[in-house]
Amino acid sequence: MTAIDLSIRAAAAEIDLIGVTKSYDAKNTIIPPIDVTLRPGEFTVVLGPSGCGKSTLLQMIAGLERVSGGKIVIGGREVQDLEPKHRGCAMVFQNYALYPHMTVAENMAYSLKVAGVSKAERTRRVADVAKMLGLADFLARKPGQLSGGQRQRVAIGRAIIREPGVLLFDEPLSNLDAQLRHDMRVELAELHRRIGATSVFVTHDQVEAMTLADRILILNKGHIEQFDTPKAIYHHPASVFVAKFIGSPPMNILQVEGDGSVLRLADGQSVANYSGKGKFQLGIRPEDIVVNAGGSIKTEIRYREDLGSHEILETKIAEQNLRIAMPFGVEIDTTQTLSLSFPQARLHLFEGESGRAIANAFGDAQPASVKEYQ
Amino acid sequence: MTAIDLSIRAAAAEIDLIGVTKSYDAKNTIIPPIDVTLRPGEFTVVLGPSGCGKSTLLQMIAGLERVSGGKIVIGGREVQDLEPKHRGCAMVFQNYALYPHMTVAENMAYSLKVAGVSKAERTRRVADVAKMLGLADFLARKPGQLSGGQRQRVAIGRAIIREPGVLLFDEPLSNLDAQLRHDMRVELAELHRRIGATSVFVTHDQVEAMTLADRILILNKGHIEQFDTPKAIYHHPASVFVAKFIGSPPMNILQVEGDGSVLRLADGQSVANYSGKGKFQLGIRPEDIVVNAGGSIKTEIRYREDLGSHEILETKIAEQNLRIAMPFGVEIDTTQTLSLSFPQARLHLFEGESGRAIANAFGDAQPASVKEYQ
Amino acid sequence: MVENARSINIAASILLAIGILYIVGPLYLTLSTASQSYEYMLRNGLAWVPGTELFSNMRKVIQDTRIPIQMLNSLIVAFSNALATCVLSFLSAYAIVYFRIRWAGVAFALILATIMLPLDIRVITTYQVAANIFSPLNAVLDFTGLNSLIEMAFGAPVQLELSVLDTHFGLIAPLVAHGTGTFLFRQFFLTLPKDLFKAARMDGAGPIRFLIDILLPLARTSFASLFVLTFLSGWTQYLWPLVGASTPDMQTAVVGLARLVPDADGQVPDFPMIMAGAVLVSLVPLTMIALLQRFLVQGLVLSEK
Amino acid sequence: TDIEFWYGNTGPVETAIKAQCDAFNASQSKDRVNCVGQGSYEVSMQKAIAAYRAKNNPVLIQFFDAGTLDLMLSDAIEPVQDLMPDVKWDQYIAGARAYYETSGGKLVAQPYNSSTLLFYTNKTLLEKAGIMQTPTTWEEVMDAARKLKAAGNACPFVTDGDTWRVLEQFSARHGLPIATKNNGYDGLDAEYVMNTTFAAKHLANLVEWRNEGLVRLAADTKAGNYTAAFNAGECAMMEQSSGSYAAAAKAFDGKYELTVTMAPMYKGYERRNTFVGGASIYVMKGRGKDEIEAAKAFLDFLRKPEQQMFFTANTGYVPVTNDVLDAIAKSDEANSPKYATAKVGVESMNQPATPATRGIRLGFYVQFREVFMEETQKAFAGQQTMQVALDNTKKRGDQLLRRFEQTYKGKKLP
Amino acid sequence: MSSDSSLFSHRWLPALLLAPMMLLIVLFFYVPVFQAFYWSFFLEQPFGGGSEFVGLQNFQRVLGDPEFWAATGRTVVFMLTASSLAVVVPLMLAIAADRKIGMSYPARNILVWPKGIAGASIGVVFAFIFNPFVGLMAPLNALFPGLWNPGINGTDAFVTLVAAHVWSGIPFNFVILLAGLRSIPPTMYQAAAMDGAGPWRRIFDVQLPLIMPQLFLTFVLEFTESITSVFALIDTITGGGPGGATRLLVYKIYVDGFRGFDLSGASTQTAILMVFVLLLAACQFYFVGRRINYER
Ligand SMILES: Nc1ncnc2c1ncn2[C@@H]1O[C@H](COP(=O)(O)OP(=O)(O)OP(=O)(O)O)[C@@H](O)[C@H]1O
Ligand SMILES: Nc1ncnc2c1ncn2[C@@H]1O[C@H](COP(=O)(O)OP(=O)(O)OP(=O)(O)O)[C@@H](O)[C@H]1O
Ligand SMILES: O=P(O)(O)OC[C@H](O)CO
Ligand SMILES: [Mg+2]
Ligand SMILES: [Mg+2]
Repeated sequence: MTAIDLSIRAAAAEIDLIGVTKSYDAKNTIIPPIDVTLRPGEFTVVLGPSGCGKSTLLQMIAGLERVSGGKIVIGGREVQDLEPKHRGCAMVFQNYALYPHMTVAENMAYSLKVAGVSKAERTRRVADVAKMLGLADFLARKPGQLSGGQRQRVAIGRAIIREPGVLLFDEPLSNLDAQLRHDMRVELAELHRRIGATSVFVTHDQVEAMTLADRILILNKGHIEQFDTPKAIYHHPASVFVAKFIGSPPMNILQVEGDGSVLRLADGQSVANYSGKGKFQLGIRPEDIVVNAGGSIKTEIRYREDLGSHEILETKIAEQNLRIAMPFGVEIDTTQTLSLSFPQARLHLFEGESGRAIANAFGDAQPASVKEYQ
Repeated sequence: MTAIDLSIRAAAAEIDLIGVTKSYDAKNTIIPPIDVTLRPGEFTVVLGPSGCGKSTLLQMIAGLERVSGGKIVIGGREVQDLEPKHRGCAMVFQNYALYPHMTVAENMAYSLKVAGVSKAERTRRVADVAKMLGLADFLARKPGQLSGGQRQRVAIGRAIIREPGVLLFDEPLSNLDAQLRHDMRVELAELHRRIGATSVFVTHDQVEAMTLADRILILNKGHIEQFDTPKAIYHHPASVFVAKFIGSPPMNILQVEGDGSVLRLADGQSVANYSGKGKFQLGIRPEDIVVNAGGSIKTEIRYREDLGSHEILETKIAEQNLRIAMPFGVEIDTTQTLSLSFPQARLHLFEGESGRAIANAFGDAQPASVKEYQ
Repeated sequence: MVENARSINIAASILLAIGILYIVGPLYLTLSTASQSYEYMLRNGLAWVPGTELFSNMRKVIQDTRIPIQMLNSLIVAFSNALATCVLSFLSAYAIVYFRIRWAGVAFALILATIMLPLDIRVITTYQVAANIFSPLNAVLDFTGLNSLIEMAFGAPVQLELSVLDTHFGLIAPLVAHGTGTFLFRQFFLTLPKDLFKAARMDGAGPIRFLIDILLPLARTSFASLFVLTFLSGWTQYLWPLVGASTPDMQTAVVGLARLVPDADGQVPDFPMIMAGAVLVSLVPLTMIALLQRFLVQGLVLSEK
Repeated sequence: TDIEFWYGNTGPVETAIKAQCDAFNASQSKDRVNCVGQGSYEVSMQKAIAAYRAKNNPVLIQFFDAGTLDLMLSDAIEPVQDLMPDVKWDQYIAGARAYYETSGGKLVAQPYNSSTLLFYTNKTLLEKAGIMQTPTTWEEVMDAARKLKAAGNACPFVTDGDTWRVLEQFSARHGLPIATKNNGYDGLDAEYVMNTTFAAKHLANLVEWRNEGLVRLAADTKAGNYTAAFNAGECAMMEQSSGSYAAAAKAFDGKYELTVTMAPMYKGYERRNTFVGGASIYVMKGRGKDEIEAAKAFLDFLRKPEQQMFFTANTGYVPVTNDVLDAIAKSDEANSPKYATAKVGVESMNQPATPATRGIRLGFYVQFREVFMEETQKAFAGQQTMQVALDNTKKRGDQLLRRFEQTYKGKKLP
Repeated sequence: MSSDSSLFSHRWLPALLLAPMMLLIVLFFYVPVFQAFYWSFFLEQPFGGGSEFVGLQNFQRVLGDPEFWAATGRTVVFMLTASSLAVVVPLMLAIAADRKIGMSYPARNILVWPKGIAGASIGVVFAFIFNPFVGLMAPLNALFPGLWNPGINGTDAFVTLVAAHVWSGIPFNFVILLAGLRSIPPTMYQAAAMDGAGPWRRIFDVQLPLIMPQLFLTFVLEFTESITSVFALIDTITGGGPGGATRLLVYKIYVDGFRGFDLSGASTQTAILMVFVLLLAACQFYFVGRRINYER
């Protein structure tokens, strides 16, 4: 997109949520007071289980839902009582929400039209955005004549055409097939680099979260479980909730008991050295488990999932599920007992009850640079 | 599920499609004649881009769409002119298609009720299925009061409660979040093992295809690109189409020219030895590329995607995109030129025009058991 | 779908045939009677078989009665009624559904209550209002004692007078004061995806732009079908046009048609001519139905799929 | 001056009314009457009520016999005789005057389209059955009916059982009261007595005769309408308003011969006058002087003999002033079918009167007619005896009278 | 919209939008209705010559009048028979016309025609059709004389009225119900077909339950309609007879008020009718309306 009319193009803005709460009715509080600051130009991905309040959060920022309490500050202005159109946000809706009676071009140009942008300028901008999104051939079609993927791209085009200071995405890629999804992801990253709007992106998809985010905000029943860079979230999950939520397949969590020197499973096997006493939860990612003849932990394979690029072994130890990721081609005899070891550096320890992470329980958890197999 | 009424439970049946074609109107043929046999009890996953005819295929088997030509034989009976209810199939619809006016229990029991199964037996079976799908607490609710994931499970429950000879799934997991999706996948695999119906499963999801399928059927514009085991599809894709469709991120395809001894990129770099002459397409999976100082192929990193468990490097050689998958923690200097090598055994060669695979171009392509990094 | 639907399709065809017969039967009788002579009818009553007098009967209607002019009135009344009903219902449903107003429920209930008591029953009192649409205001002024204050101050009480009888407005307005349209539009608005509304707001559209750019185009078919249905009911209104207009030139065709039936019971009505009139008067609405038929079924779909 | 005149008739009568209005407007240039058809008497009256309350009523309004008392007590009308004392009101035949005059003998309305009940026979059919004399008594009528029936005529005598025909006109010509206080002329506290008079016997007879197949009701005829049934030759005899003559004559033309006489009596009863039917014109209050003057001019115009003759000739209604009757008698069309009913009609209305045959001055009388019809129809259908029906009618009728009395509490009959 | 927090929050605009409709409704509905209620507490002389406040006397009298209850009873019977038929017949036709068969296209057009025919002119035709001697029943009547005569027999007259009412009620209900049927997603049928339910069974298990909202709408409208709008048909076909057998409450009100100048009596009955209809509608909303709203 070239030659942008700066009167419409907005500068990336900081977003501050200060004690924002939301409840739809007297009984249920969807979002307890939260405080969070999204830096100007930052790309924040919001992750969380269905119904945890992600869309609600976005809609409050956009001005489509009122806050029940607290303040929202965008670019230094308190906006919680402003109309959506005065907040400088654009949004991609979970279900597209395209205008069925307008053509693709009209859909995308509508916000410009409302803003009074001249027809020539609108046409030019639509052409630019359409080219970028691969929609140039469909400009004259109505949404009903488009495939799901194309519709989603129109929805994105509609949001970005205004080059707003804040871009809000509500699961914008959820309805695309894998390939398209991948392409769009790359496209979005590119786009973000170019227009630099402060972006908030809701998704259920791990890969999207890891690849797009500057920081990931993990929501659980309306409160923030962790808000940090993808790396930190992946390698230093702040709680069992986060640990189990990130990674595919997710981190294995084992219930262990510390006797003051080692951590033991229910069947008595010792799995790690640790000086704490009492109940703990021990986490290890499937890809961090080392399968080697010398491993002290024994398990049996129940089931194998072959994913082409790697393989997932479903095993059980001490009545608890344990998944192991193996690069493809490592030949394993499914019938025989497997010996495993858990590299100390890759272990995560969480409190037994609260599930909060215990930092540096086994020293620095940064992964070693090379991983070896048996 | 215990004590199954065998009068209703059907034995897994073989499905033969013999010259089946489909066109909705005179102009467009959605499915050109296809012949395919699905073995009794086999779990077939159908993969293909949006609009390629997957749903149409399923609906023809189910009897919800007429065939335009050809025969469908299920369990030895020609069924193409039979009504859906006489074909012994059950189906999970892409959009659930639950009866909004019935409770979860009534939804699941409806087919039994139509079949005249006694009330007591119905209640018992519903309880069994609900327990298996984790729906026991929701039996009295209407679909409108369920979350997306719960709805999808009801849809599955409704299909399996009859224990039919043929189970058809039309993207049954597409609306679930990653975690639930994973759990349901395992559940479905388990279920299939238990009731052993011949199953046809449509999906866009790689992982589902790889993990669930006995064989994967890849459809492209209605014709079969390849029908083989997941392993074979992954490691011996029959065409560029298949190669690009399977794997996430998909296989890299490079346009090369053979001079009789080596294959060269447009910029003259040689990438492999091969005796053929002319235009070819060379494929290599991102995870098969070896990054080492000694590699002869040079490239520069444009972009990194950190996925936690591994990392994707986006690079370009000879103006063509090349993605490289790196296990996490391998430290790479992004600023400097990367040296790569393509292990000959991991290369795939395709004809330049048609994109058909050239078998054993570089000897047996079975991957070696260990992969080494620099 | 591959299924044996023969039995139900045959049953459905038979049912529809019976239904069509049921509908068309009386219409056929109308037409066959319209094509007989008065003398034939005097001896035989209405006719089961068509005769040859249709056009001469119609000519009689056209030449001897004001029905042709009155059809123009009918057209004005039916058309304006339909248009006003559609527009006003649309606006009020819009206000009720899309604005945060505390009294939206009350407003809706007030509007909905009107479908409970038809104009036919309140025609006497409605006439009184139409004879002077300021009479409620006058009554309020009298009742509250404001008028005596005014009288003291200005020497005379306020007694405004404006009769809408014998005006097109007077014929139309009481028909428009009806809640079915608002009810239908409200139901329709409620089925529109909420996100469409939100998307428009994100795009910066205010209430008026949303109304014009988004809602109106989407409601096009609902609009059309409501238009047809109110047009038809406006066209066939009898009692109010009879009461609300006095001069033949203001009355509607249906009223004119009823005038053909003599009141003195010594006379046998000229049914052929009346039926010919009925045929004539029904031509416009039937054409309307034929032309807009597809909207009738599409537009009212209460929930969009 | 422009004035409005509201009328309720439709069909040919309306055409004639309009012609008169046009003639009036053409006859002079001072006043213009705008004649507005309201479609029916009821609508016309309802609109007049509302319009009067809203103070934009017309100056002239036509209304039918049964509503006389309502208007008389309304305070909304100016008796014509007060307005135009100089008119020779005694030109109106007594039978017509009595219905519309106050106790003091003042006409409140100017009779307009007047009718009375007559007896219609299909002479051709009667002769075919061997009846050469038109029957004049009910006994003869039934004899004739039996003969007709024997001759294979399925419908000897037809009636619709309408209150006006079977009760009011029957009671009048037999000198029977319908209610006490001389049918209400002497006070609002009248009570119905028609269930105790000979009328009750006659009505019971009708039921029996119907069961015997001598009398048919409108619903028993093919035409579904008793006039049409008579006109088509389906039925041989009927009692019907004089207004029916024109249509019957037209329908019979060349096919049957029509005879019209006074309605039949029971043997042993002295014939009294029949009531005037139809409607009259009232002058309403609340309009300016000049409008009243214009109204007077129009009423004068309508009274003119040639206008009355025109109206009679075109509608079948009966002229009710002596000068017009004379004029007809003197004209060369005296025997034209146009005036056929005038002579016999007026003769019927001019029979000797009794205090009970002046007219009907009973409140909510229109509702009473409905009640009467409802109850007697049940008797015809065999759901109750005629006597029970009439007793019920009396009971319900008295309730109406009492409520009327209460509504007009403090008002006196003028 | 379930949550109101995302709505426009203007103050005067919604009032402005509602104003025209509200003005008309107040002027031409509420003022007249109020007037009628007002009169029901008075004995009102038609020309306004005087009116006496009588408190609840009018109500006492009307409620104590067996005729009023008889008319009410007839109204209820009519409501139950005619309006049920006026929904069920269009329902069956709509289900038939929803199928892809040759007949359905002409049917969708023709079945709407009655809406364009004035009630007054069609009444005569129905009277003729049901004439005992020349109408449809004539052959039967010839065999069994007196079997059918709507002019004499109240039940027969009632049946005639019902037939005419159903005839004129078909279009609106047909249109609404057909629209409802057409909005059922095709996969619903497919799912039921997979579950083994054939087209007949689907009518009861899928189609009817899913058009409950439309069915409800038509029932509510039809119930009030049948009570209030049969006026034109009664007036032209039976005139309330024979023996008052077809004198429904509306017609009685019309006759009392319009012909008998009994403003107070008619107003009182109007008031009672209005309360009755409102109660009925409220009951329908309360007992039925709540149950049929499920999300698709
Ligand atoms: N209008 C509403 N009224 C009442 N509750 C609501 C409303 N909208 C949402 N909720 C509730 O608020 C919670 C949060 O909803 P929200 O849509 O924000 O979830 P989400 O995180 O976006 O979920 P998903 O991933 O499924 O889109 C849910 O429990 C939902 O039931
Ligand atoms: N009823 C129909 N009439 C005409 N064309 C149709 C019809 N149904 C489907 N098609 C066309 O047939 C093709 C195959 O449709 P189908 O639904 O089988 O695709 P699919 O592979 O299931 O796609 P998706 O992954 O998007 O569900 C599409 O191009 C579609 O446009
Ligand atoms: O039919 P008409 O006009 O003669 O009048 C008959 C009676 O007066 C009706 O009340
Ligand atoms: Mg959401
Ligand atoms: Mg599909």
